[in-house]
Amino acid sequence: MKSLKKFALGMAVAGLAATAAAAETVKIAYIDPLSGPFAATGTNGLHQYQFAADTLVNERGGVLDGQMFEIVAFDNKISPKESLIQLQVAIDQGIRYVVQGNSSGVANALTDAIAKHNDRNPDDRVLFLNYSAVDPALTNDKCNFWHFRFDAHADMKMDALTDVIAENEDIKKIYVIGQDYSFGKAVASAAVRMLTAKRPDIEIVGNELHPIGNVQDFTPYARKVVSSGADAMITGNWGSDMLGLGKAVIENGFSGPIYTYYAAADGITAAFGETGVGSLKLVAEGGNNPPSKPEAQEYVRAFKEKHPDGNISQSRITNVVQMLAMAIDDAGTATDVVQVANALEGMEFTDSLWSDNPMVMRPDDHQLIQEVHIYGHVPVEAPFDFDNSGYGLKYENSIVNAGADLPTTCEMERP
Amino acid sequence: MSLFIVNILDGLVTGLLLFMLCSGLTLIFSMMGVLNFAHASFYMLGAYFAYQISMFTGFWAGLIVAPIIVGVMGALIERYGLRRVHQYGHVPELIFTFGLALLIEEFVQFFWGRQQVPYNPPEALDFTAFAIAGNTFPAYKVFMIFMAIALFLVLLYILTRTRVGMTIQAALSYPETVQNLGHNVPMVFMGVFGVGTAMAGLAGVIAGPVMGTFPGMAFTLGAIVFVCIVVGGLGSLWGALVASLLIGWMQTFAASYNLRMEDLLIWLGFEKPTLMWESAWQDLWTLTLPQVGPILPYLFMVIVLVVRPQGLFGKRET
Amino acid sequence: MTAAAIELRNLNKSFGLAKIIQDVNLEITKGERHAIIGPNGAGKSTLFNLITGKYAPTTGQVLLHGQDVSGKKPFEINRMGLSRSFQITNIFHKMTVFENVRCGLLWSMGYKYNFWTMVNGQRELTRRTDEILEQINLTKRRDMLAGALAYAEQRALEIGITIAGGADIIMLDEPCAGMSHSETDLIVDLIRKVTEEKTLVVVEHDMGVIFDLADRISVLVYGEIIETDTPERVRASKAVQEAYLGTTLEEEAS
Amino acid sequence: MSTPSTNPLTAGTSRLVPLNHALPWIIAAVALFLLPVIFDSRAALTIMNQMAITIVFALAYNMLLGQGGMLSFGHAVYMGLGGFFSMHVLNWMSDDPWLPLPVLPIFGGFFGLLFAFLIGWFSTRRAGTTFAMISLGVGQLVASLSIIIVIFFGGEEGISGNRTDMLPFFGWDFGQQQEVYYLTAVWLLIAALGMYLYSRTPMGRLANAVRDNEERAEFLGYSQRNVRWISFCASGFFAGIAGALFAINFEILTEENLNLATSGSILLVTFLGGVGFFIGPIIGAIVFTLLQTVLSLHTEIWALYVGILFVATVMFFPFGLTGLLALHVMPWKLGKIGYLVKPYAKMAVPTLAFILSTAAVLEILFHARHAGRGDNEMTIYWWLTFDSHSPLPMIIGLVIAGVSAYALVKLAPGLKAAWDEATHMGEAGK
Repeated sequence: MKSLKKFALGMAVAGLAATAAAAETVKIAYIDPLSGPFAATGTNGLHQYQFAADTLVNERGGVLDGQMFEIVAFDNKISPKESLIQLQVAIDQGIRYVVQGNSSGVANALTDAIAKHNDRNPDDRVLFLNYSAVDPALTNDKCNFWHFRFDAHADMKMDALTDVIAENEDIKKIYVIGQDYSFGKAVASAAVRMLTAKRPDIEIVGNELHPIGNVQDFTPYARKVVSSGADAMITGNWGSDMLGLGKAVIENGFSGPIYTYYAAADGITAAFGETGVGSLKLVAEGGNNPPSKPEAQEYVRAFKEKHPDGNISQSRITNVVQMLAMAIDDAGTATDVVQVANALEGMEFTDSLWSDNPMVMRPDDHQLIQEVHIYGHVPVEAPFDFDNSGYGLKYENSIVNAGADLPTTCEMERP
Repeated sequence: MSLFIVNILDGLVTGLLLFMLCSGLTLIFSMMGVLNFAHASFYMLGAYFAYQISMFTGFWAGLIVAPIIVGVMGALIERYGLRRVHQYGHVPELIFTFGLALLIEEFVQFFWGRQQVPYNPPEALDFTAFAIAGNTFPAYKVFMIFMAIALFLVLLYILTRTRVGMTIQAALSYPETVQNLGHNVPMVFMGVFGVGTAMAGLAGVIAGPVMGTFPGMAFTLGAIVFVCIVVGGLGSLWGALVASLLIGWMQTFAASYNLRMEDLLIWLGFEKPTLMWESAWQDLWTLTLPQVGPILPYLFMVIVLVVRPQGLFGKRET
Repeated sequence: MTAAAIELRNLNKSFGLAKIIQDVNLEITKGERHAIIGPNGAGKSTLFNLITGKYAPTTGQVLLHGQDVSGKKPFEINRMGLSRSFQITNIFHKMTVFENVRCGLLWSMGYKYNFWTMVNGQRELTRRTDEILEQINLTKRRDMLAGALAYAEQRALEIGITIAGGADIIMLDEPCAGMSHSETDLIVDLIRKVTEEKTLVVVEHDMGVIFDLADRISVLVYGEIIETDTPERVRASKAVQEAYLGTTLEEEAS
Repeated sequence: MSTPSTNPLTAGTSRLVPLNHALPWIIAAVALFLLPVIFDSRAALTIMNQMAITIVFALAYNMLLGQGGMLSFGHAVYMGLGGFFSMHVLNWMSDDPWLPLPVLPIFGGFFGLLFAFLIGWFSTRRAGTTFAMISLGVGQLVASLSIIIVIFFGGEEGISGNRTDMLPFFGWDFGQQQEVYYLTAVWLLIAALGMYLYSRTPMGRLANAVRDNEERAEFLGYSQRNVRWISFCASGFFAGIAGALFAINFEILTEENLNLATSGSILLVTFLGGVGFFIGPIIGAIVFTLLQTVLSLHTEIWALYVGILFVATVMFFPFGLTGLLALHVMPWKLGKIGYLVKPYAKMAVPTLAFILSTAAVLEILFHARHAGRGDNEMTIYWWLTFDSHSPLPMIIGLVIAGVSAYALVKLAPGLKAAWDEATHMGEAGK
């Protein structure tokens, strides 16, 4: 009966639900889109995780007494439903760490489900390491003890962005445009709020939302931006909405800076090419291109050697991997996630690759406080360019401890 | 006013592009009774083939060759796929084209990946044709307008001046007469399907550089094309033209003018809630026209179908 | 006196400019077997469709038992006790013969849009269905798919479905079309059997059938009734002969 | 007009059912009860729950497509709205619950029914293309509105709730997957039985009649529109139940539950299984869920395989996988199923070889095009490891595919002959 059970189990979940995690590896579930329209971003992220785990942890002897990191990929097809199914599969495999980043919708579903799961199943709790979903609510109203965010959230980035805009006396009029969903709205309201506070003289000449993923031709929007006489534009768009909007605006004669969150990599840099130079700005954490430290340059070279079509576009991934390794070592266990979470909470970390400024995992809301940069879209020599296009991102401004003074509404409940 | 004229032109580009797809779809539907769900997928294939060809020979060769490849593919799919399914009835046919659309999307991702590919307008057309009060109009869009009109004229000529065209036209109005085409019915079907898909392919070649060439391009456009031919009236070429232009302008103008529900509600005498974010009607109050722009065609279609199931210009119901 | 089963008053129907039915007046009394004849394209089917509610009249009225039904939907007219068959076999191809007939019985037995009783468990329904199957000699084919029946059997089934609901007015559109002589005889017997004490309106090309069945005959030519009378008188009528021989065709065509 | 709001469980069961009709249901109930004993992992339970929900939804969809002949491109609306409303009911009750969780699907069903009633009012007036296009338009409208009306739909993040907030049910608070599984399984049985029994009521039969010949049905006293409308409402009711089950299982509802992709995939599921059979959608849902959740763990191009399978099904087996199985009923009844064993056994090896080698060729192509440089080594079928960039594996794959295809073509007449033999007799005159 026992063997039949094993066999049947193996058949049902085809080999994956089988044996419990082997003791010598620490498995990390990577739950992100590997098929469908966002697979490019997901696949590239997976490669970055695998490379970071191999280079930064496993080649240096692993964690504890030589346990290796293993990144296990789960395709969530960017669907909340599929993410939750894959989460269960991951937990069954004895995985205790989940990383996810693409789509705040999925992150919301996951953090909610993980909190409930940990509540209901105290024996196999799970940590959620969010490396990219920037909805402010995740570390504010919806925060919980099991969730850690390694990216600066939308408001923090906007704080940095508006600091830079405030110093630019040439900007008198600004157009804010974004996708019609929570992130787009969060960006717009933060932009208006912070600009009014920092530069009351700037006129917001446009503040609008367009349907997400459903606009075939951005020309009418571009016409409005151009005729509004705006000196600069702010958008939180990503994917084909970013590309379509940016190209249409530039092609129709807009020459001011376009401040963005996501106008790089995954084909976008290549598609903008020369047109984007001088216009596109991007706010993000991470290193310069080429990075200042030789080991970071070496890291990028080695990655591009392995994944010639990939990009090191999310340098925070190395932070996730390194900080998790540190926390496991500090806690002395990889299986008791409460101890690991306690070690992560308040951890100060100095990155060996991209930045010299220490970052800290704020205990109040599990939000990483770090340096944020405003980048410009410019020609960059290989292999530090994106999409092998000869273009990439370079520092224009840096803001240390960006958004550290933004309050949080998080009321953390600890186990 | 000048912005209005620019919007008219922009809407015309969108509308004509839609019509390039609708005309082929209408031909196929009228002749064969098949609503080809995969029609926009052939549009996507056109763009991708043209991109691939343009990497070797430049844009212009792709303009000629890509639609031909797409047309041949379409004809082969008709011959070896659709014809087989035809015997089971119309619903399986529709479902077949639905599956085909899924398959083509997967196929495109398989070969070209999931990212947008850098398919760009030719250098020769990369300049500003004219500007109206600071609003530039790219030469490539002028080219698009001329291509669409040229295609329409060629189609019109074939339909009204050639023998095969007149037969097809007869079949447009009287589907039962298709049976009287003689022993060549299968050939005519294959030909019409091939030409229809080639036209979609041509639209893809032309639109790819402007609208972006990525695996999702078929999905976003496909449903709108359906809306056009249903609104225009199934089987009516003129209806398809009118509906395409209407929807092109509808989308352009909806995106261009920030009409706000707030203004309308105040005008109607409602009082604006002081604490908007606690009002149950917040989403209604903050609604703007651009937000609902893309769903207007669907709303339009539902209303047209409820009021006039045969469409604006349609003569027959299905 | 009781109202006529069917009464047509100044009935007109045009499709665009073409006037298909012109000023038709007709009374069919209860229990009568009435036939409508006429050359091809005379508008017989259109007249049928006007009476049964498939088309709405352009002008004029259709009265059923004295009640105006013009513009009513077919199902409403059916519920008033009128049932029809079709020139082209019109049955439920993917259902069994038994189910076909049963569908005809459902409304009249008061099931309406019932979705809470198991239809197979209804003994009375099954009994009456089997009874009708017996009448139309299809008991042996009870569980076959209707689409798989032979043509003549499908025609019989068509009549079976039509009469199943117990309507007191039965309208048959060319019930014998496309049948051999022996088959026609069987069908005519069948029709006579199942329409006893009912009002029957039949369109038919086969004159033998008409004169055999009908009490009265109306002759429809180019949308107008040129004669309504007993079979003997119609046979003798000059106008009818002319219409059928086509001598006055040119005049009528204008 | 009356609407199917009675509890489907009690529908028509007052009559004694013959054992041979009840037997499949008893087997199904026992199997559903025993399944979690065999598959006890959390993932297996989640996948089985997902399957059960898809089955209910697909069966509801087939009430339209298979039984009523209505092709809908927007049926996710009714499941989704049922789910959203159930979630709101759950949240509304969470502070002061007065009902246990297992009654929640009734609310889902009710709201699915309500919206089917409202939308059906205008969409069921016509069948065919008009109906299909209205369903597409309404589907797109509702999906887009769900992004715009944040206060109800929660935007793209959706709305979530906690199922353990409702009253405990005989000591179960439904925190554990297994408890949720039994809740889902019971509702699956109730819903499936309800839909089965519905198909055997006068309305169920009339849905078929209108599908086959709407004109004829009109002349039998039935308004085709009302028949379609009622079928549509019934389908909406059961889709709403599926939506509530979704809410219970995943505790979150998002735009995904309403959009065209979901509507399209349920069409795919139903057709794959076979629209002409009651169990068709059940088989379709099981196969599709396994493909989606299990195949996607093993290959990135799973959707390509699903697409190929779907198109091949439409082309070669328009009656779906169930239709394929049903073909064997006749030889079985004739006691001639044995005739088929030998040709099947002969075909088995080349078929398997053809499928595996074709998939291998696709995988090699995909790996060669998309894997990282230096990452030339690939493994297929768990033990075959080779260099995807060298031509040899590709050639081997192509050769095996070619040879097996040739063998299949050669063996086909033998199979056909065996078929003729096996189905001969008994079916006189056909």
